Amino acid sequence: MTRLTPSTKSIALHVGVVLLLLALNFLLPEYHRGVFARVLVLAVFAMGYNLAFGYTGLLSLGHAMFFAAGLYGAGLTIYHLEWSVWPAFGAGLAAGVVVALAVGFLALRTTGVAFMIVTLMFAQVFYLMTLYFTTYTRGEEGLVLPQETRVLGFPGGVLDLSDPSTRYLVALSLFAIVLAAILFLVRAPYGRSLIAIRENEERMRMLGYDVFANKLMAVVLSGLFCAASGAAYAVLFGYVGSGFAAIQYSILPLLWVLVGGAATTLGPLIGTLFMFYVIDTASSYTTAHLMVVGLVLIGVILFFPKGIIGTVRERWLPWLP
Amino acid sequence: MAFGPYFLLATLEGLVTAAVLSLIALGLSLVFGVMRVVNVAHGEFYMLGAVLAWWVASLFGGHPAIGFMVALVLSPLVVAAIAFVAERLVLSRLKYEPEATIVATIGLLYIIQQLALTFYGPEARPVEAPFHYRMQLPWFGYSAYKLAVIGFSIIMMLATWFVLTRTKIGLIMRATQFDRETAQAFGIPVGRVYAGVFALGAGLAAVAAVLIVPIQQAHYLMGHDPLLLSFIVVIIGGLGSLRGTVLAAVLIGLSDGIISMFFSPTLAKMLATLAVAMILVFRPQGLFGAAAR
Amino acid sequence: MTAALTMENVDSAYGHVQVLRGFDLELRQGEVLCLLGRNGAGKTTALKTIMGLVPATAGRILLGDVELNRLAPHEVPKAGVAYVPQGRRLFSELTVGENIEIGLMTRGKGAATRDSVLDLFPVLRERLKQRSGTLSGGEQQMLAMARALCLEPQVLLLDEPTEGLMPSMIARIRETVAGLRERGVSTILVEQRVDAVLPVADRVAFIENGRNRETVDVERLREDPEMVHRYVGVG
Amino acid sequence: MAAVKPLLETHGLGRSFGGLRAVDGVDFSLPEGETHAIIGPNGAGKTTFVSLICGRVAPTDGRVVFDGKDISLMPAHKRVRAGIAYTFQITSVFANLTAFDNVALAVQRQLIDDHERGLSSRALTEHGVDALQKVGLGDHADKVAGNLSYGHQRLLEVAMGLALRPRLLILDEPTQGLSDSEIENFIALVRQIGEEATVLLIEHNMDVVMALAERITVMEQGRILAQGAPAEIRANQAVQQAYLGG
Repeated sequence: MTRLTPSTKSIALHVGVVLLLLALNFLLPEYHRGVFARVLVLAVFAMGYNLAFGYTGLLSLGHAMFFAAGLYGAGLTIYHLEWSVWPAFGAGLAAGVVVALAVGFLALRTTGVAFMIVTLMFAQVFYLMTLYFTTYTRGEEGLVLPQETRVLGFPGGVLDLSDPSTRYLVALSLFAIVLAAILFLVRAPYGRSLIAIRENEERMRMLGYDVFANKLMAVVLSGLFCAASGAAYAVLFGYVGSGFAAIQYSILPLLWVLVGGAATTLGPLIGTLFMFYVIDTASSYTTAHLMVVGLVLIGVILFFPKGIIGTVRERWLPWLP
Repeated sequence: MAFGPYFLLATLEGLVTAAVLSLIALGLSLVFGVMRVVNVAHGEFYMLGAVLAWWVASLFGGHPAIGFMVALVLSPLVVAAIAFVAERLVLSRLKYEPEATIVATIGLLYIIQQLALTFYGPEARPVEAPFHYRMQLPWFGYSAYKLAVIGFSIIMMLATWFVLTRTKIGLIMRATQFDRETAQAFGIPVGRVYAGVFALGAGLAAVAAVLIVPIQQAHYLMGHDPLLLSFIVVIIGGLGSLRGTVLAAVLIGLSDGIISMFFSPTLAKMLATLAVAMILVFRPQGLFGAAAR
Repeated sequence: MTAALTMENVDSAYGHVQVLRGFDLELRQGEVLCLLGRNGAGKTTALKTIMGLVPATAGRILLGDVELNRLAPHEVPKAGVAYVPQGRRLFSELTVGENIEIGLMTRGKGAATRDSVLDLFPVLRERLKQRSGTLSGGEQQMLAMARALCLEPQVLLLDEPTEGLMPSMIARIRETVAGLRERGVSTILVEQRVDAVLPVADRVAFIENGRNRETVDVERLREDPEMVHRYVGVG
Repeated sequence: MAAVKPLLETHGLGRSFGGLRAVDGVDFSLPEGETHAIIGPNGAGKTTFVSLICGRVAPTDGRVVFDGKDISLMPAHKRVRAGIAYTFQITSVFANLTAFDNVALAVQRQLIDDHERGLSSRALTEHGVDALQKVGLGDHADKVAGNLSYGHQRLLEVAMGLALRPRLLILDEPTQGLSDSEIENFIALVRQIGEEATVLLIEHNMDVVMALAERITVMEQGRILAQGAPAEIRANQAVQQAYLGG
């Protein structure tokens, strides 16, 4: 038998992870299947965030606005315009791309700390907008999408997205598509360019790269993935509220990615899953789940700055993408 | 009432906001100026100051002024001590790397908030003002305590300015700010200076909080808005500039009071935040700040 | 003669980049030792390594019995080593008086020291309230030296003190260095140009590629100018 | 003597920082194919001068002409694509990437512009390995750049410059921090590069300069003090003064 190359190994691993998740649909008890469905959708959010933060080195504190753009893009068109799920999902993606393009174009003129604060503020503006236009969004209280609107039409029939098994499989499909896209992206020359920009912008400029254009592309792609997560969340779980645009939802993907491992393809999933269960477990002993978030943030940044998968990669499996 | 009195009332309220905001923003600005650290947990130190003030004041019976005065001394000291420990245990180990410190202070924010929720609870509680005298103006009566807050803030500000420019400690802080390496070459223990500055910044926020609790109640979520506002103040005033910070605080405090008379507060916040983001994008040195050194 | 300061087989590095490689140096009591070498040879790094500003990764640095490489960077000046960095590095937003004040604080010196230092540079006395960044180049160099002398150091490290100065000012600086030698201060002087060295130095160490190639008496240099060419010249 | 068309010219090129004239009205011309060294004391404006050429710093006055075209207003990344490669004074390889990925970054950029070949993974590997072999790092392709020795990192830096297939390669103090034996190898490498490309070299080590340069420019206080063949420079009195003082 010939030795497996790193590239076949990593593709095999990713296919394996998706197959395992598929199997879990039939193995997991009802409650945990629900948690996993939610984790899969939010892991897409984390993967989108990871593209900007992990791979390109853009520490944004405003990614909630991209998630919320997808959420509201899909939710409002379904609720007010009575669009069906496919075009509404498309509207969510479009909203995410437009917001990412505008914010990226402005915020990327700054770097470092200024970039963090600028993205934080743009996201705050977006959040306040969801409160200001209460007539359409119902603010904090939010909109509940009626069950009959949450059906996915196919040439051969329809899928009821509120059915737990369907919901899980749709969430997994989205996750698998985005995972494949990210895996392809980071192994392609473009991914290498992004990592290099993170490492040393000036050097990249002197290798002939238009750094701004490359970073803008990264923000737009990141925004697209986050919006996909948001739009999927709206149609799968049927709730759209301004809480998802608040600052916590900019911090959470950062936390998930840091815990799982920045600039790793599987880190976002692992981090999201881990934090969901940590908070879940902690909640059964204490109500202090914010404390857990805080302690994990500090602990990770102090002792495991590379996160779970990052540490595994460093110690044992250097071929992990 | 005619427009004039309304305007005067709005101005007075604006000045109270500005006074408290200057103190909070001054703390944030000091920490950023000397250490180049963006302290996202700053609002929580403010909240902690308020909660501790309520707790201290509730221990004392008798005249409300006694509890208040003790709180005014004790609460900032405790908050400063907590900040000092956090700096030594966490920030210093991160070597003040900007992104890591932001993440760590976000963590700190959650921890402090949760501690307050757990031990203090979700209720909003007032602290009684040390005195209740109302000044009778020609059109309306106005709380003398609020005027005292303005006065005390000015005193605190002058005291900070005095410490910074006229004392040895201030000199050491400024030297560290301008050139960390050369400061070390002259025997200045930069690490300890940083911890001190971080504690001082948190202490100033706590002083502001003690002053505000007789006007607004203490609540575990009260740190959010001041954090955002003091960010805005520091950015408009120019990062790390003392004079700019005070000017910007007055501007924001006054306009906040006056604008919210005419616009919805949400819209006002929205536009202000957007404006500040644009300032950071197109004029990162702030409106009053000099060009980057 | 006893040594005021010795460096034994010192390595030091900025991150990945090793600059000093097995660096040896002996500064004798009361002498002016000049480090001569091209850009990037490691002269400035040698001074920064003594100050602890660049960590020594191997070897020892001794000031008398005190092992400087074991001290925290801020303790080195307290042990009696004063440093005048390249480009002066004044606290330029602070006044002349405040810069001097910081020098006095380092080792807890008082008004007597301050007066004797200001006697050396009377022009500074007239400008105590002026912001130091607004001084002329020569005055800034004097202030940088005055600030260092406020430590009453046993060992003084001077990094290119004559860089960018007018000839008259260069002469002043040299006089000062010579005057300090009379008072028993041992000085390490970094220079790139020989003409700046010959009038003041007792010995010269040629630094190349992170090593001290050889240390010679300044007379030897006068007799054998070819030696200079080998290490710093264009030939 | 046949007139060789200059590859690079500067006309009255200048740059001020605050009140300081770092580069002061420099007229400079570099014929295609030459290996040229710029020397001068600290603070003479050498790095600023080449930074103006490669676009890292914008000029306050004057023009830069490359291959007959005025590139004074062209952003740095476009100048690189026009054929000017710059290797940094302080080593700046991508420490967390492998040696191969480092050169691949340069190769892929170059291949995107090379429409005949296009960006195929075969061409990418071929060119990348080729560039590494040229500098003698062929065996280190899979090593993480940050774990290479400092000397090898400098070589990698040069390999990245070569992979851009530049017409003009600017080397800013390439031997700084190298050991003596590494410097020997380096001289051989640059000599080899000089057969294909025009090389502009800032260097303090005179052994290196004398071994490599066909012509030398001496800068002092932002201006050109002297220019000529190595022997002329060595004999030049003004240059001696600038270096040794007088």
